[in-house]
Amino acid sequence: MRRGRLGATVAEILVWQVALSVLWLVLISTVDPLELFVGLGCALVGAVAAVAARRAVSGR
Amino acid sequence: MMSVLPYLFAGWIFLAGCYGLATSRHLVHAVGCLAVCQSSTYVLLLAVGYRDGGTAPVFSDLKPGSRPLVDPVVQALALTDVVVGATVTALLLALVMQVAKRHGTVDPDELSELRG
Amino acid sequence: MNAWLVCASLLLVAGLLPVVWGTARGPLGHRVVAQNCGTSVVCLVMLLLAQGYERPAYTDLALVLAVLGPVGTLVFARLLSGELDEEPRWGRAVTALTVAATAPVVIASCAATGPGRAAVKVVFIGVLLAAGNVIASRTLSGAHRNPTETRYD
Amino acid sequence: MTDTLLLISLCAVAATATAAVLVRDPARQALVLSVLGLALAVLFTVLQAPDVALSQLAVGSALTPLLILLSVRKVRRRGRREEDGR
Amino acid sequence: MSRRLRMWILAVGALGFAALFCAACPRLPAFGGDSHPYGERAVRAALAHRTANVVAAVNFDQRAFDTLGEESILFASVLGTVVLLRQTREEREVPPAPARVPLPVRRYALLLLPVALVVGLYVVAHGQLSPGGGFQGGVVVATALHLLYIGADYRALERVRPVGVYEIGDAAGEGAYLVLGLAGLVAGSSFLANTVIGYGTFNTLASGGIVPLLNMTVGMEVACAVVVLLARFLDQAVEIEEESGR
Repeated sequence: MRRGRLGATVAEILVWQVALSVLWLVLISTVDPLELFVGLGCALVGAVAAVAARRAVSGR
Repeated sequence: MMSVLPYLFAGWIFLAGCYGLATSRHLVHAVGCLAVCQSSTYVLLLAVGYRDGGTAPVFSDLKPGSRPLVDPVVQALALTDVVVGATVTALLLALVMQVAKRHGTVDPDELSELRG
Repeated sequence: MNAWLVCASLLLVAGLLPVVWGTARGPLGHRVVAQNCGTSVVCLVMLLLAQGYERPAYTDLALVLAVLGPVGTLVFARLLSGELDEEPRWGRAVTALTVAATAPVVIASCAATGPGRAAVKVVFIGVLLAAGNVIASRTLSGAHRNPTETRYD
Repeated sequence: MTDTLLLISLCAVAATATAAVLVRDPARQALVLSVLGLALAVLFTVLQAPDVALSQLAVGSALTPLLILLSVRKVRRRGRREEDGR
Repeated sequence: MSRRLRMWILAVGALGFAALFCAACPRLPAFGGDSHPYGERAVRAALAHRTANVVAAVNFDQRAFDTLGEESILFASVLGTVVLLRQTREEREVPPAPARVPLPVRRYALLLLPVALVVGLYVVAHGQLSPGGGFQGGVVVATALHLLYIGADYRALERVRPVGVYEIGDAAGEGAYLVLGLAGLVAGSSFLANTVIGYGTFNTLASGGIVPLLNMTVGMEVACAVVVLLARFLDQAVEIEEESGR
């Protein structure tokens, strides 16, 4: 079961990261490789925070 | 008249803040009045730096030199002022909590009598 | 005569001054609803000023306000839940009015910015603002239905 | 046009500041202070200072009210216990 | 010092201030005037270092030392709050009661938390391009974290936010700012000089040399400082109770 939960968590983080990267694309004005790289990093931070928050609230 | 008006507004806000500070009966209310006093300095600083028809000195969406600019140095000062104002407010509120814990009251008038 | 700035000043006079009046007087329930409405009015004014001054960079202001404004109102609803006495009759109407006012402003500034990511950004700000406004006002009315409950911590 | 906009935002800031001072209850004053933050943000945008307006929005809309309300809650809780104790 | 006497002193002081202030105002440069000597020089210096946001250039490039002072004020204020609001002997820690928050608010808070976090990081990252910077972004990030307290209850927030890490982050931000300053010294020019790193191309994320790096350290420090500040206030207001004995 442990591996299943880990897979679910990673999948959720990836979903959040994709969504937040799209949000980053909407926010920035000029698109260049460095912006995308920084955007993916920030989206990853946001995704991890989102999953941790949901986990903390649901009490698991 | 228009050339002096914003400065007079800043003076009015400062006086209002001082009045509240002097006549406050609750220390947290006094900290709020101090924040009002502080906001008068933002208004005065930015009014000094304004230029008619000027725009913000931020070139992310503007070609440098295409439009007259407002003074950025004053904005940097006001920015620092806002941040320090927030931290000072937090420290003062922590002090108010200590006063309430030590003396059991937050009314400045009662506090002065406790010294006896 | 910049039409955007005229709309911005009209919205300021019609929106912000009543909000200041509503926040300074009356029962606590009215004041928090007025503050919630104030957030939306100022966010819309920011969008209009961004168009009026032809500075797309100013939309970041409206973005941060659309994110943090409703959070401020939720803070009030959460920490003053014990004292929120009765919600004003016109509470729902004011929220509906502000959400209704969001639509034309967002559509107008989208039309002005033309197709592209900037327009999507403005739409995102409008959606965020409207959602925050509705959630905050529902929390305020929700807080009245069970004020006798134990204090939230 | 910008003069009338400037006048309106200056009057809004002055009115809100005066209201913030005249409201005696700290919890209600936190509400008026958050509206004062909004009015100041509009004034700073009219004075073409987006950075200052952004920091005033970030600090004034959620942080300061939260700090004030938490300290009011702590001070009031202590006060109420004093009455019960006496 | 009766209250009436204090009112009189206030009235005299206010009238004196008003009179002097009204006398001084006409001497100030007319509102909206065109003489801004420092402004033009600041814009020229910022463009020389290819920093698009001149306010960030003034804050982190031309007056970086003053910003170091302001960072220390922030650090000292958080330190003071932590010392003042610590739990004293006669206080006991009560676990916060789980709060009942309506479902839409909880879902809204959980949805808004990552969005607010990314918006805050966007404001920090583009500090030297568009309006924004380390301070504003840091406060937005810190407020985003506290959506958990608003969306759920203090227990959920405490589970996600270990205060020790943020205290270290606060100190690390201040330390990183100093190290970047020393890098200028080591590279042969002066402390906090913007000559160490190339200025990159104008209006891109890597432009402005040291400005974006200083922005990031300030963003980290302000975010961690505000989280620690709010943690102390929340502990006092929600958790720490007086001993009922007194």
